[in-house]
Amino acid sequence: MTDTTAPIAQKSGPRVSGALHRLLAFSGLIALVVVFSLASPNFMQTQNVLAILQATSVNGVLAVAATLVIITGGIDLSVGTLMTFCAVITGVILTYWGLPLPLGVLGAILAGTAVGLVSGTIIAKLKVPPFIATLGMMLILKGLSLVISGTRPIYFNDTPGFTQIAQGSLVGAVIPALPIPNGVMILFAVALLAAFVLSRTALGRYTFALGSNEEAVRLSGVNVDRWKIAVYATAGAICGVAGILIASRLNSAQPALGQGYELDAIAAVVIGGTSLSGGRGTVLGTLIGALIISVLANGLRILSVAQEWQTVVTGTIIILAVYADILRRRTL
Amino acid sequence: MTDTTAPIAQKSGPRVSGALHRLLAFSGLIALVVVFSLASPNFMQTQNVLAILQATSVNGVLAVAATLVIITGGIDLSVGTLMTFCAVITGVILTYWGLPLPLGVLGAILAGTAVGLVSGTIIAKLKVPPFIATLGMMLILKGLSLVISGTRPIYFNDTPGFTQIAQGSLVGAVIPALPIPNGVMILFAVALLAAFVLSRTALGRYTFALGSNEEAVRLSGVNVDRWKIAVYATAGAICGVAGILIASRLNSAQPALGQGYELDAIAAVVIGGTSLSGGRGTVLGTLIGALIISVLANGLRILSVAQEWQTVVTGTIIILAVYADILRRRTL
Amino acid sequence: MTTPLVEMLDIDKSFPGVRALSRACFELLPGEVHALMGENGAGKSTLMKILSGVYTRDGGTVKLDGKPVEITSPRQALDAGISIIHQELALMRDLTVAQNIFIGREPRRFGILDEAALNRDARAIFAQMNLKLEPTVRVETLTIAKQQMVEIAKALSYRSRVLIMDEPTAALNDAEIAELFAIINQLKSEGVGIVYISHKMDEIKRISDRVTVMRDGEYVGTVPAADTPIDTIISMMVGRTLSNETAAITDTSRNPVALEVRNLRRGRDIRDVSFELRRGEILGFAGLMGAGRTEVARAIFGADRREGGEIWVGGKRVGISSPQDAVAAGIGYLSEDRKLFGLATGLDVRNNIALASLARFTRAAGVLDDAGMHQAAEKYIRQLSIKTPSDTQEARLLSGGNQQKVVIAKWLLRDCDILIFDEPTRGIDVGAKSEIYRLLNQLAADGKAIIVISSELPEILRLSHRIAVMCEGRLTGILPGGASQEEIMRLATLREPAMEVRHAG
Amino acid sequence: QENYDIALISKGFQHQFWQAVKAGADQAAAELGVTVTFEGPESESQVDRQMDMLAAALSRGPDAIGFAALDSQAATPLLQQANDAGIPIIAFDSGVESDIPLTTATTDNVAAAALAADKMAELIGEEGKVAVVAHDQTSRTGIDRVDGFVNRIEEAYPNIEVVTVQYGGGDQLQSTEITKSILLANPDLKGIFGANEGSAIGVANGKQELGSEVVVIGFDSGAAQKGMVESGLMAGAITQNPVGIGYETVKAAVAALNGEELPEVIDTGFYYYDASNMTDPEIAAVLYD
Ligand SMILES: Nc1ncnc2c1ncn2[C@@H]1O[C@H](COP(=O)(O)OP(=O)(O)OP(=O)(O)O)[C@@H](O)[C@H]1O
Ligand SMILES: Nc1ncnc2c1ncn2[C@@H]1O[C@H](COP(=O)(O)OP(=O)(O)OP(=O)(O)O)[C@@H](O)[C@H]1O
Ligand SMILES: [Mg+2]
Ligand SMILES: [Mg+2]
Repeated sequence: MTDTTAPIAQKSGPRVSGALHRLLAFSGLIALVVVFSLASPNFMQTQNVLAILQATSVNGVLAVAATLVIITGGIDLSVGTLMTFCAVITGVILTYWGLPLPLGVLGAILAGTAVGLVSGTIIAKLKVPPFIATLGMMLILKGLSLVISGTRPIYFNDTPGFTQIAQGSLVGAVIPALPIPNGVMILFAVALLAAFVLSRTALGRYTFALGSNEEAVRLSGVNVDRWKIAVYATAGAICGVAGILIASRLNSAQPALGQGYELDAIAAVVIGGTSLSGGRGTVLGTLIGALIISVLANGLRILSVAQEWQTVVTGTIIILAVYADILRRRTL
Repeated sequence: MTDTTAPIAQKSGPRVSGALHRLLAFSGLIALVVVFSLASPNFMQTQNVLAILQATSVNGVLAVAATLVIITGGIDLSVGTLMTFCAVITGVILTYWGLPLPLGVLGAILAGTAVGLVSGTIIAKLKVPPFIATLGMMLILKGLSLVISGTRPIYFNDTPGFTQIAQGSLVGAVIPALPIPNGVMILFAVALLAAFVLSRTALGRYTFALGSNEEAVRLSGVNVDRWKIAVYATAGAICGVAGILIASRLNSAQPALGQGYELDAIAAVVIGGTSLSGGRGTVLGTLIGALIISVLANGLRILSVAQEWQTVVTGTIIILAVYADILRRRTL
Repeated sequence: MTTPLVEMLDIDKSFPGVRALSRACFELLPGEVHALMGENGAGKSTLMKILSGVYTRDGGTVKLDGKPVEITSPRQALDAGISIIHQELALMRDLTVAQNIFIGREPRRFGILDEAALNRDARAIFAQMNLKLEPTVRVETLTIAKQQMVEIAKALSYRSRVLIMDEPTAALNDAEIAELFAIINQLKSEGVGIVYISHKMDEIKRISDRVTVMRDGEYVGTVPAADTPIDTIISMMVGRTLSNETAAITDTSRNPVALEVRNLRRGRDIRDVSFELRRGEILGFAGLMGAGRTEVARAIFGADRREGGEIWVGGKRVGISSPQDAVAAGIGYLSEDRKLFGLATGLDVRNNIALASLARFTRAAGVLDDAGMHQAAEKYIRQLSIKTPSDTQEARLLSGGNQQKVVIAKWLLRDCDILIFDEPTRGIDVGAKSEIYRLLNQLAADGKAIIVISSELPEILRLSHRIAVMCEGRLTGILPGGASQEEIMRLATLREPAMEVRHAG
Repeated sequence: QENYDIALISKGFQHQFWQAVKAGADQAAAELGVTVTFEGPESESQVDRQMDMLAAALSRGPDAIGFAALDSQAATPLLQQANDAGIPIIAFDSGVESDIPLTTATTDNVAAAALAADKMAELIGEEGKVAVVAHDQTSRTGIDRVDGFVNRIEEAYPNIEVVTVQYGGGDQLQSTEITKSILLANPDLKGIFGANEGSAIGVANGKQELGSEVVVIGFDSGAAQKGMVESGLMAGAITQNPVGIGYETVKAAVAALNGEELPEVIDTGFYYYDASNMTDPEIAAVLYD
């Protein structure tokens, strides 16, 4: 951060930017890692670290999608079932229709984009609150996934190489000591791309501006509706990527899965320091938030903590993480 | 979330109060009932009407709790798992400890109130956004219910008469032709009480005032934090009632149930015309919203509509109901 | 000598980036109407918010009846007998009038709200104020003036010993003001001390006993109202005698027409407004609060819907149905409320300046040219002397005047031919104000067409080449620059539909 | 013969196991010329939703009802109501603790899981550590299968230790992550039992992603699981006969409507299958896709 000493009297301490919070969340992550490493020798094994990363990949991608929407001041409850819907679309394209792999991938991303366009339009044009529009969309997609798939999983056995999308390791092929699964690399790629869009493109700039003061953006002559729809469409496309990821990991499109995933995604976003009231947030924070969730889950399992307590701990950490963020802002 | 450019004076046309919308939602309900009655002769049978009412009771009570919170401009994602938590507490009191029935009922309501106090305090004092505070609380309660119950259902076989709380019919004992289950009467009682609290007590007045302009309430010398906590505590107490209801219906406290129920409750509230941005809402509307949901579910089942399509229809109706409300406000 | 009701000594108060009060003093006697005067941002509201428990002071002493007190919440202030009518309306729009008035003090019977008593009490207060208002209507359906009356009724209902009125008449008409003054005189005779804040000089003379003047958060002095000439008070406020210097009015009547508005209509807000604006011209819009000037500007800009009327830009009719269309047609609008409508407070200075021009900085694949934006921002930071450590400073951390400059820079960068400035100097200090005047004159000299909406007559008089006056949604006249205040006020209160156009020279 | 209307209320809907039950029911319906509807809640924890479904089915006035109780106590009043209305009830999948149902078409889950324990013991040489990944901590099938497996190990195989039982809600992805954590926490683990289809697939997935050699025994069938057994990723699995359950339920309902006598229990059986016997006609008949 650049020099922030304003000429006007800044009596209450030096200003610290979002960097500190990212550090806070980051130090939370470090703290968890340290605790778990000390508690179990198995925790820091390469394989377990890779397992944690792989476990982060799907939720991480969904959380990146949710980040975009939340920065505009909206919310997207449909990310989980949209992911499933896209997976099913891929299944239809590859297995039912027998088309080549790239078309399946494209199909999932297009399907996600199309659904995002619809949600965005309902929100921007019909002025239905995001909570309701995406809640309704969540249910619609859940039903449609079952309808389209005929309520049974669609397997990708006829598409050799499909499982390699998430489970293979291009990195491992080059550096055998570092077999990072492709799924993880895809998460990083999506995150990098989203971070680039947020910080370097007009879409990103409007995403922040909408969350900061939508009316001011409108009165600046900007076509607010169009950009809002674009944000939901982008988030939808990212959910399409998540759909491919989960389908590849499970070698199947599981039509019944997905509901409930939205809460994990939103939790990752919020733990990562993105404000639910919009206008601020970072993809890096979201990644850290998603990692905190997976590290917690993995660590508590490695320590064989009873499952019922895992939930309690997770709930508590979510509240504490947000409270820490609030405290920080108040004391600044 | 609402349009902030609306000019101050509403000069255009006569003002119509919430009555019209209640009528709108109500006519939606009537429309559904008419359609289903025509489609199936079984729909309007006394037994089925009672089944619909019974199916509304638990979600209806939860929705009343959510209504209070939403009118303040907040949200409560924990209503479902709090209900379960309270049911488990009743189970512990009645079955594990063998205490008398009234203590079990009291225990559930007190537990609900206590949890509401905690959520309210986290929101009012620590300024954690309601979404996060109640999301965290949802997870915590989900885990605690499993912990306390030992992850198995607690049955009430040793408490004779426990099932009568929801399943018996005092009305039926007096008027045999009208065997309305007690559960339904309890829903009506809770709704009446909540409507009374909202319209006739200071708590209700501040509930609306907080959702309308929290800062103005603060400037009027009102202890905003205290009343906000009181609203969450009241909502918690109502969830306690829902806990007793569901336990009595199932003759058991099912510790794994509850997550996901919050969305149904919020949907009922919103379909009933209560604004998610706070300040306005009615318990009557919520009841109608909850009835619409049960009538839809029951009617689609009576018509033997495939289950996957039921979800799609429900999602669509939620979006349409809210859109109708928005259209109405815009044209007024 | 009576003990003062209130004594405030050496009060200090700072907000991040702003020193609002510095050793400010104030004293209020029982049965006195004490006017508190000063320019925008002088610290009047802040001082009174400290007295009424909204803010806590950083330093100094507050005494009630000669005894030091700590007032840390609105509740405590009310309990101590201090009530306040806030400058910004603080009403719960979803509640009824009566419910608003008695919020926190609802009459109860057996713990149950006594709605009948509530409405009865409200009605009694309205009767006392000679106000026709139904206690059971919802506040959001009321006009701003009625809402202001509700605020007044609410403050009166506390029956406090100290009543603070922060610009209570800003939205009222003459009859309502007369009623208010009658009530004030009544309260005065009952020994209530009243703090009266207003920018209307005539009111000060009519109602107040003493005047305390503040400047830049500091105490300047206290003088008896009756014996002190207005000019003296003004010079105490601004720190010098204001020379009524106005730039020589250039004749722009032969310049090409930049904007023509024909028969603009919307219900009772905008009633058949037509006017022309020429290049190089500054057209001032005068009128009382609620006259509909903002409505006209927003309708031209496409921010609100309109029911009829044509807009011609540069001789061509343009269809404007959204701000986007207006900006495309070369019209920029600086809103009267920069916090609500002007500034994306979470974004930095650079992005706020570029907000209306992002398309220009968008390269292939939607990538933004941040270097170009940086250069543009730096240019305006220099040109408008915006005080900011860098163009990456968050806009919300700037002082009000500098925020306003950022919004102005946004429209300069967009390079619109027609600029509508709605209350451009609201909340801006004297120095910044004259900088903005200089800038507006410069823009006009460069051939831009400018509309300035202002509630401050001196500002209108100083800037305008011509002056359009509005009353109740109608354009009641267009006067040449340099017209007298009396003439403007006559048109501003001209209620019958008549249009007068007097040509200059 | 009349066109009877038979309502089946099951414990689930989207899961392949229940879809196979539905397929069996549909098959019987077609053969016997009756109409069948099939419904079930989202998850096996939603006991009250199942009650609402049962109530709606009762209102429809079907000729017979097939019911797989999530919690038999909770359903008693509604079953009583059906009984009073003269609607015959056939229980399926797991028993209803009540004498109202005329018969029960079921699998003995405890015994089935015990068989899985025996096979596991055999495959790992009767000693070492094993783990269980199950679908649900509170549902009847979840409890029975975990208990059946764990108790059998404790009784019969003193040298085998069940190190942990974890629950993944039957969600393949979550079960995968759980399995990986278990494997990484217990490098010397010999075997894992996945207690339903989703859990079993998740376990096999986790094994594959880590390249582990652990012995996996699954439960139920389905295309994915069959493929895993074929390829040896999964040593074998227990299968119930869901198609048979659905078929027998409808058949029993029609028999009851025709006034025929019914046995108390129709055991539809369970089998252990592995790569060697999958194609046996007897086994192939009970496996579903
Ligand atoms: N909450 C706040 N945060 C930051 N700065 C503030 C805040 N409130 C007031 N200020 C600043 O404090 C100074 C004094 O403001 P104040 O509202 O007291 O002025 P005023 O004399 O009432 O002006 P006006 O005549 O416009 O009402 C101004 O510079 C203003 O920008
Ligand atoms: N919905 C609203 N709620 C609260 N205040 C409002 C609302 N709409 C407008 N106002 C404020 O009420 C005042 C009256 O505005 P209006 O647009 O009616 O008149 P005007 O001719 O623009 O007068 P002025 O420019 O003096 O405010 C303005 O200060 C405006 O900001
Ligand atoms: Mg002020
Ligand atoms: Mg205005």
